[in-house]
Amino acid sequence: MIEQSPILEIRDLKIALPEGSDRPFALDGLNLTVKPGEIVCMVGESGSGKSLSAGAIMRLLPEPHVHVAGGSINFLGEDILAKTDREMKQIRGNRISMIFQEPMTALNPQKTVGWQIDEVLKLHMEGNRAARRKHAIEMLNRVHIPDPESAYNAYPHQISGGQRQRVMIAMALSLSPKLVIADEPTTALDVTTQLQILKLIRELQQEDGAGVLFITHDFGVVAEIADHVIVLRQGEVVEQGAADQVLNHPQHPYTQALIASVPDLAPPPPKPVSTLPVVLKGTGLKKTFAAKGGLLSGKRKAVIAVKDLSFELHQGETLGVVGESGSGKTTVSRLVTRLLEADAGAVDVDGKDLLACSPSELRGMRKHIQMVFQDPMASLNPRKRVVDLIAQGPIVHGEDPEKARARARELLELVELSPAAANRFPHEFSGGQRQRIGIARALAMEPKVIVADEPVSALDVSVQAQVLKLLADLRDRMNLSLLFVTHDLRVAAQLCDCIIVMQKGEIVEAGVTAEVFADPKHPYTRNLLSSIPGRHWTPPVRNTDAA
Amino acid sequence: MKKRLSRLGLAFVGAAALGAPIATNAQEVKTGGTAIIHMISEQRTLNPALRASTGVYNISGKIVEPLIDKSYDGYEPVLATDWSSSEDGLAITVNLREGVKWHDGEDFTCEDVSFTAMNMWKELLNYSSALQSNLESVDCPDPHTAVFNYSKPMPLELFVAAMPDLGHPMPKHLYEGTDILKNELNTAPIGTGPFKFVEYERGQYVMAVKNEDYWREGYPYLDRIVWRFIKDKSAAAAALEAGEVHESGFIGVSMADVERLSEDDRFDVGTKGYENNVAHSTVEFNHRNPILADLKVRQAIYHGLDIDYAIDTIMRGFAKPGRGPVPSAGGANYTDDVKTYDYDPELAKEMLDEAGYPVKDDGFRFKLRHRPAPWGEYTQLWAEYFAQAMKEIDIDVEILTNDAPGFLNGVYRDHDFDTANGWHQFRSDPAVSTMVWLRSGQPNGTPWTNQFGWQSDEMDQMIDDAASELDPDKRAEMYHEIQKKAMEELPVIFAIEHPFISVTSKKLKNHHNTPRWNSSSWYDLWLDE
Amino acid sequence: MTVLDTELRPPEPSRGIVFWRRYRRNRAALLGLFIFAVVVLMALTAGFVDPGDPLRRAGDPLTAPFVDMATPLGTDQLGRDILSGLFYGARISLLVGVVATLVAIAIGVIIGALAGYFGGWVDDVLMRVTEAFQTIPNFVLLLTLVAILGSKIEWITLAIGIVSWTAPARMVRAEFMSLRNREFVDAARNLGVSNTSLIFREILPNALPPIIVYASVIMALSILLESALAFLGLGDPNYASWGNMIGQGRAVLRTAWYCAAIPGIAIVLTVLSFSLLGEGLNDALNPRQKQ
Amino acid sequence: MKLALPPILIYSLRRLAQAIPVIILIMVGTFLLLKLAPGDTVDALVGDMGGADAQFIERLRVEYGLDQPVWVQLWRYMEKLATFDLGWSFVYEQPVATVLMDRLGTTLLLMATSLSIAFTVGVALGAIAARRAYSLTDNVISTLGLIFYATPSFFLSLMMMLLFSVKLGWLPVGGIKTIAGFYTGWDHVWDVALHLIMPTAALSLIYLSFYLRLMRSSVLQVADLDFVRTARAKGAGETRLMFHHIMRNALLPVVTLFGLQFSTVLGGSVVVETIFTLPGLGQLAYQSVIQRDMNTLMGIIFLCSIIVVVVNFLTDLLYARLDSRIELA
Repeated sequence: MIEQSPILEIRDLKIALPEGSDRPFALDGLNLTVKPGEIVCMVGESGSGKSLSAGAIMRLLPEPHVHVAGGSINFLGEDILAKTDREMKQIRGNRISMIFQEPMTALNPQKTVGWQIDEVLKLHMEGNRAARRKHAIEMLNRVHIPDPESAYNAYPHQISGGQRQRVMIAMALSLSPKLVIADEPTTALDVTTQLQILKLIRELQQEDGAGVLFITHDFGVVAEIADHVIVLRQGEVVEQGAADQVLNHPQHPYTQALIASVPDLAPPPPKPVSTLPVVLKGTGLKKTFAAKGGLLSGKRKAVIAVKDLSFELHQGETLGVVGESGSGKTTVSRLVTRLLEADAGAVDVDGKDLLACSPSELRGMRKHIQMVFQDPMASLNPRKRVVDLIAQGPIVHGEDPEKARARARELLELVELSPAAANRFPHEFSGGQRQRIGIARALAMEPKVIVADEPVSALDVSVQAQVLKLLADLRDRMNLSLLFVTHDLRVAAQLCDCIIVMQKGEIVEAGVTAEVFADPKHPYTRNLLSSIPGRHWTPPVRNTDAA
Repeated sequence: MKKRLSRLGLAFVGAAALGAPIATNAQEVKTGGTAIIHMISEQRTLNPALRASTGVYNISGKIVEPLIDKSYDGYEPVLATDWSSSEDGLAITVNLREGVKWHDGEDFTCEDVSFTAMNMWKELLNYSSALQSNLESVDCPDPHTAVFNYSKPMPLELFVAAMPDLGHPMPKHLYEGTDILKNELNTAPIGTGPFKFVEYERGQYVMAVKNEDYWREGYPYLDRIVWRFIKDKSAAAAALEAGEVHESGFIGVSMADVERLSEDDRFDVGTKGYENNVAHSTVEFNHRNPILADLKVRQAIYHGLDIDYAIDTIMRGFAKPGRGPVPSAGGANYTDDVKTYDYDPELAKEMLDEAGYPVKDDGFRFKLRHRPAPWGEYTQLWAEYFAQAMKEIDIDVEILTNDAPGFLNGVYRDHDFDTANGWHQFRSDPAVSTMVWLRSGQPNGTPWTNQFGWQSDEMDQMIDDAASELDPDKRAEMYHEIQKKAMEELPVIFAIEHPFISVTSKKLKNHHNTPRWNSSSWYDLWLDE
Repeated sequence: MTVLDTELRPPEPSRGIVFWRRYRRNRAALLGLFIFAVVVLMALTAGFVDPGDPLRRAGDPLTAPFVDMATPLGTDQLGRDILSGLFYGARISLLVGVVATLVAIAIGVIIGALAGYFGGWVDDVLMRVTEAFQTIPNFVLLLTLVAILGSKIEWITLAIGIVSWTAPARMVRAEFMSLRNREFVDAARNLGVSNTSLIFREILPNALPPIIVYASVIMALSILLESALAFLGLGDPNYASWGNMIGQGRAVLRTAWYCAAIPGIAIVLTVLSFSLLGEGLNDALNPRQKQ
Repeated sequence: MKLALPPILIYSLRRLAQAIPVIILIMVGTFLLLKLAPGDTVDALVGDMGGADAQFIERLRVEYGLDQPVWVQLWRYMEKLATFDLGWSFVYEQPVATVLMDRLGTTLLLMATSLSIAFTVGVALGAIAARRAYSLTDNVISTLGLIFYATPSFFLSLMMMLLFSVKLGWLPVGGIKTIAGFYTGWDHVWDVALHLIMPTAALSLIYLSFYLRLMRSSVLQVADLDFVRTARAKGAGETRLMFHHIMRNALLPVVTLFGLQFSTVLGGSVVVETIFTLPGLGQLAYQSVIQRDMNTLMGIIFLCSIIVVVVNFLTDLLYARLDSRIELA
């Protein structure tokens, strides 16, 4: 390959944060080069400063609070930082374009898809309406949108999430920019869609020969798409190099640790089929939601969330419920805890049907089945101290408050938090710590079953690993029975003895995890498994434990 | 204080000089123009034979004429030319003016008078239905003679005195056979007056234009009169100053503005023209309360009120102390030879102590629940002054503010009050107005009557005798006695006598030249523009 | 991995301190707080400044300000001291503002919480009632209530509260609707917590911040409503209130402007302070909207 | 949708079905409430007349049906209302419908001008303030907004009247037109406009400040949203951002407020109409309360409910028009 002149060259970039932040620079000394036809992945956990670098290149930092404090950004040999606002407007969308994470919010909800693509063209292209329309539809075609004509006239909410991201890509690439900055473009998407979008980006980029700066936190995605990798931590580059080099031979301990945190796709060896008693049994569960109709249509359409679901969970076992968004897996977690009323079916906890309980019986039964929630921000009442949060359940069930609090402090230690945490409020903790508090709260009730609804999906990968490890440890030590709901097959592979794969409210496949992974029967399961980003990449052998 | 008090006298003199038609002869009369008159309240009905109220006369008096009006020289024939009574007082004969036409061109005849008297005055007109309760029939021996037949003697003086307000004939041919109360003419009257009704925009204005066929030759001078309803007194003052309104009567602007505008040489400010419309600001007692049933307490309260101060601050000097149920404007029926109660808080305190109401631990002797009439600024201020003054003599007063129905109901039906204040208008003759304050046996729920639980057989007898006495001199003597007794026994304190005040642009000429000017026909009013 | 996730961050300062730090960033809000403090101080010290009855005759009627030092801000038509009225009026205005707001918030919280928490037919019924209240012009309803109850200050305050609850009810309902499905509520429910506890212990404290901010609006509007009533002559004459002072002062507006203007300015400043206070509270309680 | 009716019609019918119980609730509630008040319309009428004798008062009560038990009166009223007969006003001696129609025009004119001025100016100033957030312009606009908000409308009215009518003589003191002016055509329009300037200002300023403040925070909030960042990344300028991306989204909460406030404005117009002697519904409502003119007040409330229902319906449609996420079909 002929050595081409770089499209983007960043030298020693420093971005200053406002006074009073936890560190003076969001980015401190970033060096980076993007060549034509190359995909450069910038990887880092939240707070690493990776998104701000994109802002700096586009000159869209929230100035003056956050501003470039030093270094240079050269785009096609010209100094971006020296451009006037007017000149920047010409560059944005035209020669440098951006794809954002959340396609729902990144598109204006009030304008049609066509209008929004047309806006870029109108801003940067000569030519009349008809020509622009033609071009836009051509672009929609290129991103493989099924019916470009009708998509052109559709509003963003009328098309699916994956299509929205395709629209974003069409918009970004419509003027064949030299540089495309993709900021976590697939994070909000389901795994199967994610793969398609990644392929699309790769495909288009190769056609146009544009350089891509791809920002992500997911090593799987990196493995899928990157030519070159830069690892950021707290605004500093810890390592960069060719993708193969970084992924398979990480040098820096941080990179090593990060990669080590990526759950292995290899499931645990199958346990012998449990002979222990069934602690949780769902039979014929059914739930239909009345979706709100439009403003003018009075009738509400019914959406079936779960139809005829049955399963069994043995003591000491971990049962994974896996599926994409809309598969009904979260509804399952709410049905078995009776946080949602099922339309039909039974949930036997310890031999008693939870769904048939009267309200007062139910309150008593609740201590047997506890839950760990998805969102560590939302699942702890922000107005309560940690000790009260953990002790609340036992107190409600008649435990002496003093004893309950003492026990709460012990539980904090069990989830590896300092007892000093007891008197703090939830907002003083990190996400992972909050999730630990959530686990302690569930444990305080000494339940028979714990239902965990996506407990690690909101966490950074390294924290995720630690929380998973804690869960696994506790499960083994305390012989817990877990119903584990997740969208992440890697996580499921690591933790679950058995899994249920759900699609559109139905179980398409169920079985021992290792067997399902090794030999998926259902096409959907196969599709899911083959969409896992970086499935061909096996993280290097863990030479360090996750610590 | 003394200086201010003298204003009342001056105002009368000044206005009298200005008001006399002869005095303005120096200036040549101009014809044409539109006079714009401020109205503070809106009566909504414009039929003076259905509703006796100055608010109605103020407008419809120009459109509908009474049989008899009042002038400074006495009673003035309008639609009647002369009147007489039979010896026994059972028949009153009224001769009617000939050649008078209704605004729709029909002739005015005795049939109209007879119809109106029997169907409206006797049946439907407030105040009049009591007055005419003994009216048996009105005969029409010829088209221009009406004979009123009574079952009990009717003093001619009383009949005549009532006529300016309660004697408006309405056209029979337009009312006969209709539901009188719902007849559209009640809000679009047809009369015989110098102005013809044009339109009534509710909440905004009423307009009337010159009647070209008016029976007084050469009148009226004005082309048009417009009455504008402006509820807000400050806005009304502003309208006067901006020249958008020529006259505001019945204290249509705040007292402070009255005082201010009286120093403005664009305006005539005075009480002239209201001699027939004098009112009393009162303090009313609920005699069912044993404390207030004690005459000494009532007298002490009177001694505790600094009437001169109140006149000075609240009425800005445009008033004088009251001397009982008949005001000084009441002519021969008035006397000032009555017991009076000077402001003397120390004496008041002594009297209260004597009456057995010493100051208690909370600093007060007793507490009064006081209901003020919601008739605007000065009844409100008078109530607050009352509370202020009572506290000086260690009586606690709690003021209970309500709107009009709430007030009337609270005082006159439920009797749920200790003291109340308001004002009541004197209607030229005590028999048809203030006597109801003293006469017992008034049906419950009748406003502005004796609902105070005060009863005196002697007083009742005196009132009844005076009402049916045919000899004017004797009658006057009887009313003097009633006044004296009322001032001694104080069933009600007639604290302040105040005529109404008008603010008039000097562009208006011949204004306030009769004792009930705002209600009169204004045929000779003209505008110097 | 160099940092263990289980390590605690240094403890944060107490809520009060954080609140104050956020609050004081807004300089206008500080001004609001200052004016508010002055008004409160006036209300508290009224008895020291003028130990007598503020409605008594204190001097010649309509003395201009700064003429007689016994009545430094002048007197009204009945010779009442305006300064003393201003101080005692602060009491009434604050009382009306605070109590009416409490009434409105209390009704609003109960209705909104029940509607938002239970949803379904409870919500439907309660929202129809709310709509009915919202449809009747609130000032007309207020006039009607005052006509019924009479112009006692207690009744006026209650009536103002009764006509002001719909907006907080809707806010509480919206907050409850969004909070009732939050995970922490599910978590508490899953612990076996009763509905009453869920409503009042779990959800309500979290629904309060926007309501507290809105309380400043109700407080301001209550004072304006009271003064409008007084302006129409429906105030309680047994107390010195700013509204009454304006209501009566406007009769002498052209000759003795100070009778209406001084309490008028007091109202403007007080309402202004509530409004600024509300903005400061908003900054401090809902820090998402940052500067 | 199985029925062949156009969706908008179905939606209207559904809204109507929702509105009817609310309106019935309002009417019954108001009726009973007003019956709690001491005194009745006869008291008020007699008070207005300056008194009347006992038979007269008794006769009026029978005539007006006030001698009947409350439930009978209510039933009679609701029966009539069901046929859209609003009854007779004993105070105005006219059918209530006539009384209301006389006033409706003025009130609608006043409310429409006030609200549209408050809305447009408030929205414009709010948007400007938000775009120049924390600058001098913003501070001036925000301070003005606060002062508008804090000044009681009657105080403002009196001050304006003093300045513009009495001192400067520019504007008429009150009323809706020059009474003996007999203007026609454009002269009439101009005349009415002159009369409406001060009342409109007095009524609109507080709402203007509401809209201003709401719009300002709404714009600030929307400007932080992702799609604005997207548009910026497309190279759109600030003006374009404002008009094409921020404005429409930021208007949504303001439109909601607009719908909610309509009846509040009617209440607020009581004072303004009283001061400026505008013959509108607000003043009529106040008078009806203190006159205990049941039928008229009930008529106003009824009319007002209908207006509110219609306005809310229209704001919903407008909202749907503004927010493409809400499906019209």
